[in-house]
Amino acid sequence: MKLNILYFAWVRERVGHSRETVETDAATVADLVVELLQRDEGCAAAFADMSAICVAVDQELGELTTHLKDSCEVAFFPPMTGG
Amino acid sequence: MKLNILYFAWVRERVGHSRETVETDAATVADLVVELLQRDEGCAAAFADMSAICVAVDQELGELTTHLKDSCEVAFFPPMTGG
Amino acid sequence: MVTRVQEAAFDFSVEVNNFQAKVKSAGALVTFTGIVRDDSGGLDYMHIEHYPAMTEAALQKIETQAINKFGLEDALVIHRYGILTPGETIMMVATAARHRKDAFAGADYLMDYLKSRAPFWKKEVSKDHTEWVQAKSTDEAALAAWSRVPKA
Amino acid sequence: MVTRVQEAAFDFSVEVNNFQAKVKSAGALVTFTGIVRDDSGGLDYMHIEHYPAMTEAALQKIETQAINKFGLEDALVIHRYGILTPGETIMMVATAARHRKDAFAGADYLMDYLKSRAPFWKKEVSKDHTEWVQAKSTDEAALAAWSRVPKA
Repeated sequence: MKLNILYFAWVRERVGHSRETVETDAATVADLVVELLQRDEGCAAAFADMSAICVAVDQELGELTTHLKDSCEVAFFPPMTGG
Repeated sequence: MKLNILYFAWVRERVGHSRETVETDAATVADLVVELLQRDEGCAAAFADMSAICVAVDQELGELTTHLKDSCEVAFFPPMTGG
Repeated sequence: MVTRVQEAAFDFSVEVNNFQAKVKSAGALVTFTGIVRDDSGGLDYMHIEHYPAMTEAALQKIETQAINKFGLEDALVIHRYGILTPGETIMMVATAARHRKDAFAGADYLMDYLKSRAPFWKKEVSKDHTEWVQAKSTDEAALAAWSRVPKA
Repeated sequence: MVTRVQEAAFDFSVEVNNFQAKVKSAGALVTFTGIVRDDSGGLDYMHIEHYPAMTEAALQKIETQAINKFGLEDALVIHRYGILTPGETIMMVATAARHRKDAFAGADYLMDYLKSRAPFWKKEVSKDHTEWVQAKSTDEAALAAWSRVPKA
């Protein structure tokens, strides 16, 4: 299936780009992170400490265990600092 | 000695005027209230429940036990409702 | 630090702009505005009486306490008296602080003290009814609670 | 209820006037303004990034929660993104309620949630240094505390 992945703030800076479409069989966010971690150094640096990263699936905050489905939008970012 | 007395809000309405100068030997606020209570019906109504009344002596909040001195300004009023 | 007691209406926008222009190192600015409310739908006006010789000093004392307690960069209090109709602005406070929580706490503290320690009295006048606004027992309780808040 | 996410500066005065004009039954109006602070004296600008597809919905959700929890008459949130220099206004909230304590609590609650649940990220850029503003552990603690506050 295809996923749209977005990166924000320092996660984006480490990964090296702000969005991409990937072809994957990852069933959960955790599966996807494992795939990304192995891809290159930038991704490895971005996802080295998952406790420092938040995820949203289709614009709703999720967890490592959140399930993914075809064409969904997955966003990775540091804890938000609004206000 | 002479005292300047001010009345505010419903205390003023019951006493019937907003300020007066009185000649008195009252040593404390309590002494002065006893004198005023006996003066007329308006004062009696105003000071019937001293727990509902506040006093300031020379613009500082006081108590029934606060001492009075010549020419000081004594103000009686209900609890404040600023803001 | 600005404290004003006046009968005339004031322009909230102008006051806030002037206030903000003076506080260069603040990251947080909180304002409170009190407005005459017409709960019954029959209020003609509110008459606010005050104790001129005492009011300004009382406001300054309260403002200084708030600035010291919460380390505020600055604070502003404007309070009106006289006749005010529903929808009119009675008073405002503004606080500026480096951090958000201090600005909020400072404004909240100012309001609690203005409520019970600033010599104003409000009378609500309707066609067939006149009533002095009464202080609530919770007003004094609110002041007591601040003594349990540690200094900034 | 108004929620706006924009790059352009906004006029606080105009926003508050429009907000106040719509809330006829409110007796209390609280505003918060967040301003870019330059603690080190060397900040060139702050770059605020956000997640466009998510931001507006997140702000609306937070605003609705605040209105319901504190029985607010109305609430307003405006948040900017892009490049902001020291002294510029980042964002504002306004709350209107019949009573003072609800207006204060509503604004405080909005700010706590915007801080940790609105998808914005701030980068501080100085001549020789660039740094992402980090969330604090106290931010999450602040949210947890609101769950202990009873509904209005």
